[in-house]
Amino acid sequence: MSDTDFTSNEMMTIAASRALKNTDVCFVGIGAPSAACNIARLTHAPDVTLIYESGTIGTAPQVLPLSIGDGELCDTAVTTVSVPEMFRYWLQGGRVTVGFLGAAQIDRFGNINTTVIGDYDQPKTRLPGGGGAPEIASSCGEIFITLKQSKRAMVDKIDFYTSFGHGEGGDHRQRLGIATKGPTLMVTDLAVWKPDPVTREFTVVSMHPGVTREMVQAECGWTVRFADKLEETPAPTGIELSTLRDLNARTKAAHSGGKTGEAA
Amino acid sequence: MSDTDFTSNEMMTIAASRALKNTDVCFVGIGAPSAACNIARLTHAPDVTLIYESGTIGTAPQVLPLSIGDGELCDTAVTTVSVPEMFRYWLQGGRVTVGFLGAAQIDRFGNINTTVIGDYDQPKTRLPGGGGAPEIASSCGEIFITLKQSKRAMVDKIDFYTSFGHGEGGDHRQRLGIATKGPTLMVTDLAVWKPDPVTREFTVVSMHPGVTREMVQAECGWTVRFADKLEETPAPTGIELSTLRDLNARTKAAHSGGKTGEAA
Amino acid sequence: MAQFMTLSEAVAQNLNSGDTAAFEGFTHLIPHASAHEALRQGIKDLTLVRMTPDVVYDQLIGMGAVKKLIFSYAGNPGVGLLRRLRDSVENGWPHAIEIEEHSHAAMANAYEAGAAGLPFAAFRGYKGAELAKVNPNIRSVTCPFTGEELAAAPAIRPDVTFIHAQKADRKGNVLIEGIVGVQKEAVLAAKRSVVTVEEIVDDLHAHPNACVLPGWAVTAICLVPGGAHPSYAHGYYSRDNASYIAWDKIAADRDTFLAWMKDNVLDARPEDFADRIKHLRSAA
Amino acid sequence: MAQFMTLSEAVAQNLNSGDTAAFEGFTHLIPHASAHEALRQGIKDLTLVRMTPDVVYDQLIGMGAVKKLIFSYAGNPGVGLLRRLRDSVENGWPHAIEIEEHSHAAMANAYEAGAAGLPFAAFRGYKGAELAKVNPNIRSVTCPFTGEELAAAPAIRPDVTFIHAQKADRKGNVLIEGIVGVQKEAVLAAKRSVVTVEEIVDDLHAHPNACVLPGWAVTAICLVPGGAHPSYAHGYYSRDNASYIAWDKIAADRDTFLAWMKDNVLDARPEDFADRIKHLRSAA
Repeated sequence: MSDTDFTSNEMMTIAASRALKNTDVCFVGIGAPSAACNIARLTHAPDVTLIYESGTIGTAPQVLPLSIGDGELCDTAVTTVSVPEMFRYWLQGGRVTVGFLGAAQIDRFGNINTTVIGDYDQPKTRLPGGGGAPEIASSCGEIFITLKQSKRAMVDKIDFYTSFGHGEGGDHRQRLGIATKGPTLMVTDLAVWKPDPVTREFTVVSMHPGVTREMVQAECGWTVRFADKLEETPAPTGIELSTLRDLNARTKAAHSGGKTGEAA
Repeated sequence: MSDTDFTSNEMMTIAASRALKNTDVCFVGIGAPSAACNIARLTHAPDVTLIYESGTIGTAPQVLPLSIGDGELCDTAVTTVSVPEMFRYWLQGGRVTVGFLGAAQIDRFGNINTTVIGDYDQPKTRLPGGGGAPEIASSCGEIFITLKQSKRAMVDKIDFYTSFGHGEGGDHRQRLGIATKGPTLMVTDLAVWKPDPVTREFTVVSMHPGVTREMVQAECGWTVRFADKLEETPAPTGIELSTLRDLNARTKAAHSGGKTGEAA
Repeated sequence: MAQFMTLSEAVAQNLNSGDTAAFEGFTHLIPHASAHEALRQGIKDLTLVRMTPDVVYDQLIGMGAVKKLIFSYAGNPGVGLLRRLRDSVENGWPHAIEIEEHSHAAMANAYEAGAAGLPFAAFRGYKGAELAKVNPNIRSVTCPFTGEELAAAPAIRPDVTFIHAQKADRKGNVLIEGIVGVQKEAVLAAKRSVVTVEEIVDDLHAHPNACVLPGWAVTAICLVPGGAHPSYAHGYYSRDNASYIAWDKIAADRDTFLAWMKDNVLDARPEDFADRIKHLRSAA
Repeated sequence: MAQFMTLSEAVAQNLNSGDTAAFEGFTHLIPHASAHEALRQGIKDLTLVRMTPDVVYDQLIGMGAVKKLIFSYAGNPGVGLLRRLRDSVENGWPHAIEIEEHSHAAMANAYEAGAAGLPFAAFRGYKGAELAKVNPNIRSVTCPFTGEELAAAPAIRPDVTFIHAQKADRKGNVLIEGIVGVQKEAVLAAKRSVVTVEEIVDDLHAHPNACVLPGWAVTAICLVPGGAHPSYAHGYYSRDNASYIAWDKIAADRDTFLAWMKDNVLDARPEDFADRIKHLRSAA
């Protein structure tokens, strides 16, 4: 397998996975974050602690869960606690170093909307809602975000503040009495973004191999800021790619098991 | 064994045990209450639910525990929960029908002191303190009290309100916003007492076999009220007595096990 | 004290039109059979509570049984949005439902407060989040020691909670294992509770600190093997992911939805759940 | 991340004179060995926290290591009063200690709030009880929904918590079984934690919902078999009731007490605990 033979989705997942350290305690959102966190665990961070809001602590699934409460998460966990305990002792208790979130809609300051498109009372699209995100965003030491870029997802102004990033930027978090760092990293299918140290606007610090500034801007609803020293994201290594593909293959095989339901 | 061949302590425990129903959920204080509650379970109320504040729910010990957390309580329990859960979900949750308390010092309205004799800051005797009693007294559906009579224990005015009974009597509980019944029964080694429906002063409703009014008054620090219709407490039955004596014998044998400690 | 009865009896005795009801389960042990029975009995005007309303709440909403939904995350886990919920909120079909929306932390704390007999829960939450602007049941309370302002949510106190559990013993003590979610809290917070179980056994053989509901804290117990399908019962059968994926298509069209509900719910029985999980049974 | 070390190292690294420390255990699993090591290391001026200070706190108080005691029930369970505590409070020997007294409900809630990262706990308590008059740390808070006034206690946040547990695995995950008390909360509420264990194993073989502290939530783990004596370790050895009864006599006289402490604590070592429980080992 050639080092350049990878999709932008694979690059996104692998770049996101690299941000987790072996010592991190990570609250894992479903979807893209789940894949990234487990690739970290299966490659450079074997002892990373993964927590899902279903109550599973220190879980090590062999396949990616379809939901945040698949049995696999419990079977492989150090322990499984009740959901109230999860949110009280473990999240609010300040024990989680990284919250890893996806986003339906996001702005340049890392504020996220997963509640509604349009007006709250008369929505154009009713999205699932915040779930754990509002308190993940404020209680975790820092927040990593991963999503596939599009002008629909990356917008100038989000329709609803489901979870707070850097608000209007600058010291907005501190002004609201939030002591944690908030979004410190965003990994898309095209680039790696970090907040400007002063304005807190997400800034592209690294583009994935083959990606241009124009490509990043074309899939973003605000005028993109690029760092002065713009780097190229290291391409996936052979091990990273094979680990991801093996995980995806195992996952696909597992989830297509069972006949298509006669009764959902 | 003759029906009249029993001690006043045995009579007290057995009379107290009769107050518990098979359907009761009882929060058990250590000492005299523990014996009474287990005799109830071993005689007429086999399905009574006994709860100890150590977290053991539905326990059925073969011997009386020396502490409220002996291993026997856990071994025989339906489940054992954490102490915060015990006080939050089970006691404060309003699920306990009867709280069974002892008392170092008690007044005619069922207010109990287990905190200090003398001044709080300069006590003559520092007692153990309230433990679970303050909230047992307010959260349980009703309170049963059992203690051996003495002028030191049954006083005109207690030195400290560790747990609230009927306060100054009458509707004092309601005035404090306490919705539960409070003390509805007191069983001593001499008599059975119930609160007057209006004043809430504890009134002797039944004297144990062989006990006179003078004997009750001689071991009580306030002027005792007797009910108009004063009954005689039925003597222990053979089964009640043998059950209690067997339990005490098993308990004594169990607790004298282990050599006297070289290191406490 | 728990009474053993059929699911039909338990729903008839414990769920009334107009009730506030929680059919709880956090991905695991979702009480599908109970909700289906409620639909068969024509229960209406429910205020439904659940942290994670998913397929089964989509069904209740689509069938017009729901007046109001109190929730924190409404989605088909790992698949997408809830199309019947969307149709109600966005288009008013079959009617518009009222929404009371919280975060997971708020709901989990509110169930906990309900179980603890408290009127409200305090937690550090909603900082900078906009839900507090659209939900008047999000308030605040000030710490009397530090002066910190915390978020407050009213305790959840359902009229009745339905859960599914692995097993009960013959005294009605119930064992829940694995991902236990908020089920214990949801039962203890409710006035009445109905527990469907995979099996009834002589002895739970439970770990001393396992999640056990004593029989006297439960209203009704019904033997309904497979009653959590298409969610799962740890140690009994696995999650029917294919059914969750299939639901997205079924729910996409009103007529397809109604036809499916007639065949699989209205014309079905609690006993049918046992067949639905046969192919999903664990090796264990 | 939990570090494995000797108890002597763990106390030296985690307990300082002047600290607020909890040696928790609710009758079961009381960390006697840790408290004895603290005495051998000459730690002073401690603010001790515990719901049920018993024999081991009597020892710490009698040896003059304690400045303040925060508690809810101070007794020798099933035996009587604590004579060293009484001598301090009533007679100022070896010095008077400061007392902050709560109810069990308040302490349990305050540990829970500490574990949950909250500044205070709200509960329905102290109604008509006099402690609220003598303890300024008992305050109130008003429900923002119902207007009900509830009691409030400040969260307990010890500098360090010591507990004893059944076992740890080689990654430092700790299993507590049986009467679990407030130990999990006391560890999570503290800045640092030291756990003595009966054994270190390859696999905890724990039930999925057992009371487990992940290794990364613990500071230090020390292998001290018998370290809970004369309390007990469920599954390992039973409670040495005779020692609790004997303590009443030992503590009754200052000289007898001091001589006993020299022989059994100051001149002893953590390894001595293993001998003390040999005759109490369970058949299992």
